[in-house]
Amino acid sequence: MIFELPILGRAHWPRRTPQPFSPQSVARASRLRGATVTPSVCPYCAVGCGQLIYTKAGRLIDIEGDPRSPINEGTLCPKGANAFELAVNPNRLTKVHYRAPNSDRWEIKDLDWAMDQIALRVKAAREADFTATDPDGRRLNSVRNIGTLGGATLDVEENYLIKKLFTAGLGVVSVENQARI
Amino acid sequence: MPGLGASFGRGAATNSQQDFINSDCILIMGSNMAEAHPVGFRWPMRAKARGATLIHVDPRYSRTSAHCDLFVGIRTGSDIAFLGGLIHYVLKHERWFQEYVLAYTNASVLIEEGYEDTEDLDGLFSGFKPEARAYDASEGHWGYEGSPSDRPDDAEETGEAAGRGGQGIHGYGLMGGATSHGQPRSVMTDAPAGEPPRDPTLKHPRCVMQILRRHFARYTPEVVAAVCGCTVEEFTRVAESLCENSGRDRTSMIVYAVGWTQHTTGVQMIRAASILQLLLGNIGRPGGGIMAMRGHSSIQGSSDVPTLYDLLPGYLPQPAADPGHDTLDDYVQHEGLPTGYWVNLRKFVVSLLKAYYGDAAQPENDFRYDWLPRIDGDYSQLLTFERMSRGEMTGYFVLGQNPAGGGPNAGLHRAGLRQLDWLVVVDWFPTETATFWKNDPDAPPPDQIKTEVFLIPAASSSEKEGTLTNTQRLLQWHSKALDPPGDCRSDAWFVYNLGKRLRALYSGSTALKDQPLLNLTWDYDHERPHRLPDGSFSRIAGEPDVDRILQEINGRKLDEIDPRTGRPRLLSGFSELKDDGSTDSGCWLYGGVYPDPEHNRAADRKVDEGPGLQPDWGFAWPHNRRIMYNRASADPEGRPWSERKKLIWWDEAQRRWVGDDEPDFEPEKPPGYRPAPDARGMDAIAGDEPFIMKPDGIAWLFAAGAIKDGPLPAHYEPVESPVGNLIYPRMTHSPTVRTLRGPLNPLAESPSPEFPVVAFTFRLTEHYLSGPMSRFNGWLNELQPEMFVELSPELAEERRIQHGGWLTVRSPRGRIEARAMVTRRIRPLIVEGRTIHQIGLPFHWSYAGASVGGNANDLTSVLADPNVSMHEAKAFTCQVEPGRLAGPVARPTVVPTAWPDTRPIPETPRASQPEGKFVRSEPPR
Amino acid sequence: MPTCTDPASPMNAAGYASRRVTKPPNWHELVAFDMLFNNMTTGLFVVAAAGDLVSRPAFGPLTRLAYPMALLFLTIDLACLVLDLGHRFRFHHMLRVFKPSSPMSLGTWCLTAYSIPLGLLSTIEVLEMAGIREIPAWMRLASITTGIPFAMGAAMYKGVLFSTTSQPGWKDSRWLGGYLTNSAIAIGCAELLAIADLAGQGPVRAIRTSLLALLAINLGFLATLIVELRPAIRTLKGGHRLDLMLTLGAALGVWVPAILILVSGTMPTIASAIIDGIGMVLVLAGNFLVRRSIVMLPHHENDDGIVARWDGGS
Amino acid sequence: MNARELEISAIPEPAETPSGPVATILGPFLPVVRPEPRTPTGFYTDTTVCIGCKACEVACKQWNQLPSDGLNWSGDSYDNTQALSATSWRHVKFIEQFASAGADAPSRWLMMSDVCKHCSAAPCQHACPTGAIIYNEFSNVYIQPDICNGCAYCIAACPFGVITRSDLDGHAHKCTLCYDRQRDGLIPACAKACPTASIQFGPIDELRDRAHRRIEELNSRGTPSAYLYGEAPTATYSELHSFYLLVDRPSTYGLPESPFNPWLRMRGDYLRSLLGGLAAIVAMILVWTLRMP
Repeated sequence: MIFELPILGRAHWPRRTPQPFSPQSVARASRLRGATVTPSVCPYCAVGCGQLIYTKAGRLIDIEGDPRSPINEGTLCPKGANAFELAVNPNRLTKVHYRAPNSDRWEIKDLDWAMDQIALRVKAAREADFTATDPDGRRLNSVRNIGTLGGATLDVEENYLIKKLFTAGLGVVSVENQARI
Repeated sequence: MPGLGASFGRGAATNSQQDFINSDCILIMGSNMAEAHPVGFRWPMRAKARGATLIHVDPRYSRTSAHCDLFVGIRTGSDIAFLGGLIHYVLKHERWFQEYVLAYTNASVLIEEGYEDTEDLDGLFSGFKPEARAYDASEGHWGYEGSPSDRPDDAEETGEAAGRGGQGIHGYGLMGGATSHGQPRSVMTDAPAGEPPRDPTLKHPRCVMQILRRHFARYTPEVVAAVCGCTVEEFTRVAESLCENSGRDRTSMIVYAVGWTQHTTGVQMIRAASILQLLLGNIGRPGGGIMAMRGHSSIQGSSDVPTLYDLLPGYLPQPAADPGHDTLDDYVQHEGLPTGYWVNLRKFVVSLLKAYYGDAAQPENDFRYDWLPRIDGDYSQLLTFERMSRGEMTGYFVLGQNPAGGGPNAGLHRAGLRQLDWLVVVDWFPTETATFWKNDPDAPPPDQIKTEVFLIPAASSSEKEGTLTNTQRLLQWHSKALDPPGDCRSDAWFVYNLGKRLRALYSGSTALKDQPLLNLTWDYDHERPHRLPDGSFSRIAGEPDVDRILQEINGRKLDEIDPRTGRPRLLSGFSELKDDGSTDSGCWLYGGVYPDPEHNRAADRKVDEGPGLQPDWGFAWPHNRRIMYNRASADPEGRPWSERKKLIWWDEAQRRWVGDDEPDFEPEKPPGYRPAPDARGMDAIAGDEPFIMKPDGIAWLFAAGAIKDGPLPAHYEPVESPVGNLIYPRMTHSPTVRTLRGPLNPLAESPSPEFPVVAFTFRLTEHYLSGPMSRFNGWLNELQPEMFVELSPELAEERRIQHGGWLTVRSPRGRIEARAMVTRRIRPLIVEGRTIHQIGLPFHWSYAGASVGGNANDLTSVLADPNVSMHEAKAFTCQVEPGRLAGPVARPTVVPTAWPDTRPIPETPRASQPEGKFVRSEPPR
Repeated sequence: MPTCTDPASPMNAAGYASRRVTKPPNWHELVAFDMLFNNMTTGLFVVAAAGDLVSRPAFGPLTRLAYPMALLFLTIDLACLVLDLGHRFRFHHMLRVFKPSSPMSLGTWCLTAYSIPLGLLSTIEVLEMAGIREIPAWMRLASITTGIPFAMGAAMYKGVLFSTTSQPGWKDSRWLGGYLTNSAIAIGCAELLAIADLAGQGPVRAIRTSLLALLAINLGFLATLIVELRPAIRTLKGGHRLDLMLTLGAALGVWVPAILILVSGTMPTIASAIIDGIGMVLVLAGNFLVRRSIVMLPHHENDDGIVARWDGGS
Repeated sequence: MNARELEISAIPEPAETPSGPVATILGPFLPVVRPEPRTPTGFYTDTTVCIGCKACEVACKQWNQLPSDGLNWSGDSYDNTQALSATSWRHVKFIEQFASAGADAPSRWLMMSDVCKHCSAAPCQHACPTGAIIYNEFSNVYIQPDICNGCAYCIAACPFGVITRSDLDGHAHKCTLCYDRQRDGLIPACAKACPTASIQFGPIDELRDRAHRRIEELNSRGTPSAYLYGEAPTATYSELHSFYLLVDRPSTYGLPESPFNPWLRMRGDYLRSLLGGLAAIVAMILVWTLRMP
């Protein structure tokens, strides 16, 4: 047992005496020991803060700023500090959700099924709308009844694939994202 | 960004965030940097600590204003008046940087006979076509004297040209600025004898400097105060700080964000800032320039490698259905520039077509240029949803965006979605867009909504690898830390595998229309099983090898095989590109990002001591230049303007440009170099012309035909404004703005007593955009748990609104309820002797998520500015009343959870577990 | 949410100045009962022990019952202490350190130490009542003498514990400890009187008179305490209710019993016994009221309606 | 260049501490090898550069995996956290000081990130009867979660209203100054996240020097009102290991104008307590001896 006697010290209050550490306090250490660290970039705004992602046994255990980054030097804003909760979140979807026409509920579907269905819908729509030339005989080669939206939150390579498949491949012209200027 | 593109040659932020620290004065306008970009704001704060002056000009006193030395409250949408005033001040008091302006801008260039200014035409420029609500720059004689358009025999195609302008086909991205009409881009500036006629004395009435002086003569401090609602003293203090902190020894920086762009005059606001910075000599120099603070992690990347309807990668215009774009030769002749860097246009296009169509693209078939779809109208988001709402769209893909919550006039967007046959949403959470049929309180019951919805769970950024291009053009690679859970997949996986399936569906087809798809190069499979950082193998099948995609974007020498990979050698930069089909490149602009199979420069994480430009951290386009146009950091003779502001300079001994940054200039072209009269391409750029993307190598104070709503910025009121235009009384709002009238998009164009209050939207630090990435997260929700509206005590008293109570905001488009945040940070303004009330609405809430509430974007309107089809969320009119709305209120659609995860951390002893996962060891008391 | 009194300045330029900085510990009735039973057991023991020392023959018959009762009260007190903990199964951690700097630590140790002689005495008395007489007298004497200082310590620490905090009222009441210890003895005396009445033997009159004296002294301490608490009470919303409670406590716990006991002195045994009994109950009730008022003081809202959120849990 | 974050993964985790009923009951009583004292560390919070972004709050919750407190809109400027609590160990305060329209007083919006003060002589530590609250080897005030039994005395003792008890596990919780991170040479999550270096962490002496330099700078640059709160001991209170640079009265920021350590009065109170008892006993015995036959 530890005795902590109040010997009068500086400014009249009990002075430090040997402290009653518990076994757990003695063993205390950060959970980052033995974790795998991966350099990353914050998914929120365009400042482009460097982040470090820590994983253990295939699970995300921590995301914090990369101290080496010349942009943020390890710091983050509340959203960047929250990046962990984007990936680890009970509200996050992990299955394909499908809503049939006029239905009032989601159905959980198989990913392959969904991909096939989507491909079929795209083909059908394209067949119906592909226009080689307009009434004045100007070349169009365009599909205008389908469109894609989004890209500013995606990776550069993903943007490249979208434009390549939809515009260069299928002839879809309405390919857009958040960026206006 | 045509504003910057037209002025300097490239549409992107000129400097880097770290470079704020070198600035002596920072003007933050149209940006709420401390709240929208808190970590970026650390650099202005550092500059402040070193003695720099921080100025914030904004309608609302925000967390940014709290840290600026000077805050000036102005009426939203009056920015051009304020900036015009600053330009007027600089010219009137002769505070402009003479040598810089003379050498590096087109101040001395003579403009065509016949050009008429807003001064002459009461707020209009010459060349206006009322029927098309568009300008014809050529007819308006906006060009340089002696340019083709100055020669009468070249004046064809103009009618159709105006038509195209009206249809809003942009091609703005081509970084010299937009083609404002159907004629070749060179038509405005291509002088027969190389150099256009100039008057170095700046006395000639038709020289740009004189036009500038006349144009901005009206923008006196008194007028500024009257229009903006600030005081003359406040204005002059801003002007003085900028002037005092510009010149040889000092530089000032201007920061903007969507506070400028989300206006029908946004492009011209940026133009005004460009003119001001050029006059003060702040472009291309450390601590100077114009920083565009952009909103999304890769919004710059998604413009460079665009998912935009009118752009091909590298800011090449999407071919339009015009004679000018008919064949590859037409296209190159039409869009290329004979002088300056754009002479290489053909190399860029051909290499792109090779990247797209591979071996199918051959010289004899024009590299399949004809396979590219042509645009015959405006297919931008707003116009597309407008068509959608009229039932003209069949299917739609939404990847990581939320138009039902974040789209301007979100009600119209949702109406559009209800008209679709099918919708595919790829996202992390059930967003407004994914659940519009279910959770939208304003929508009809689900059984009346036909839309079929596929909601594909997406991988989070930590669960995929790839490149993000940030606001300072910096490409940064993020590695994959772990596999996504369940059926979550990266968007790359989704697009790649959808492509594979479609190609399978079409395989064997001989139809001409299917050949582009079937010949598309579409092989990005991993060659070896994909390993995760912890050494385990990824369980995801069919994930594309993102490195291979980035290598294709970088570009390859197709006729040289790299022995190490057995694949074509990677290019070291865009200078290696050829127009004979021997190279491919998915985006010429990113050339050099992957110069070697072993070296992905976007993944570079090397840091040198000291602040510096850190050239080995990531890769900045173009070719890792951190400060663009940096040739201008030295004087015409190649010497630094001052020791304090040196960046690169001409080293006579080495016969090359040396310094801290990669020269944005031909490294061995001496300052004294002068082109031959008939010189073409880069040879036509003299050794003292820093803006190599411009045909004449100099920056444009006067935008000769590069912008659709005028060669110079002029103040127009927002489309919805309670006051008239005090500067050009005959022109209330921009004559070229496209208002998409319709039952779903009513407007209060003329000042109306029904909607007397000015409203603008803003961003909070604690939330992100329309909320998909924040309103499902407990730690952020608790910090800003409810929609509120900021209003002044005066307005609150007038409307009997209690602080903390409820109020409703009504615009012509819709009505929402919110809590009242009555605060002195919002002040009523006196304009035209009347009190104008402004309110601020955070735009983060809607009906899906753990925290739901009124959506500011149900109030905003769909408008399209003529250059980029940008809407106007930062200024619209509304009515404010106390109390709540009748009818159904949105309820949280997911259960707010206290902890993201309550399981203990694996492979971690109890003593090292986080302390916050309180374990209940007995029933609570 | 701060209500906007002046629409022109919703946000007070004085910022958080109107907020109470400290947070109340969320102690409630249990603690008030703990304070009472602490006094009941320690008081009864000290009084009984004093009696035994003054005259074993006179008080013996009473203390024989008193010690086991004191033990009972102690058990109830300890139960209150344990039940009031956030983590009851960790009460024994109190004995992990001996820490005189913490009144609570000191008090716990005193209670523990006090429980041993008390337990011993009670066993002795019970055994003797059961007819076993071989227990040597020195054992009782030793237990009594060792018990008294610890009982006193156990009675003394409670008030110091409250006055050695940063809570409004508590921190200003220099005589809180004095009052509690003092009233402990008074309570003990009242209890002994009741026992005497029940047992129908012992120096009843002497005890009655001493109780009167003790109540008189106690009144003085209580008055001082109320004066010390007043300023804090004034800042509270509904502070007058607390005031009322305290005055009521003073009346019930001191005045009325004093009068009753004066009266009962002049009455035949049975009647006086009943009145004494009522008097004792009132003493307890009054003292409980006072203790409850003291415990609840920092948990009342400030006058401006802003109460510091004390618990962030769940 | 500090890349401790990258080296950390190389260190092995310590062995698991014994568990089970016996260890739970006896563990706290077992003797342990106490860590050697290290250089005292703490926080220096420069409120003049706080941009009120609340990164500290989220970084703290993320690192310590603290639960969110639910959705309560306060209407109190941008402060929806309202108070430090068992589940919010950082609290960013907002003070809007704006003159009414017309009046020409300076307008400012003060922001401050509040946290446990880690007093060098901490009332909560004096109060704790179980030894759960200790000064760890960095001289930080640390509540040992495996020891605390939720008596709440520390809550009553704290003059800053920092500590509260959680309904979830009945323990008292507060800022640990990221004890676990410090053990591994990492700086606390909040200080690391803070984008503008408003929250600075380090050896307390260094921080004091830095703060003094900052004060001189501010005073010379026209902020004469800037001063340090809690960086030095007063007659009634010890120095704080988390001290602040303020520009307005402490009470404006919700801090006590002059904190008082209740322990200064403890011995006196014990004496008075004893007096109260003795007075009664003496009187009682006196009466008895007089009235006894």
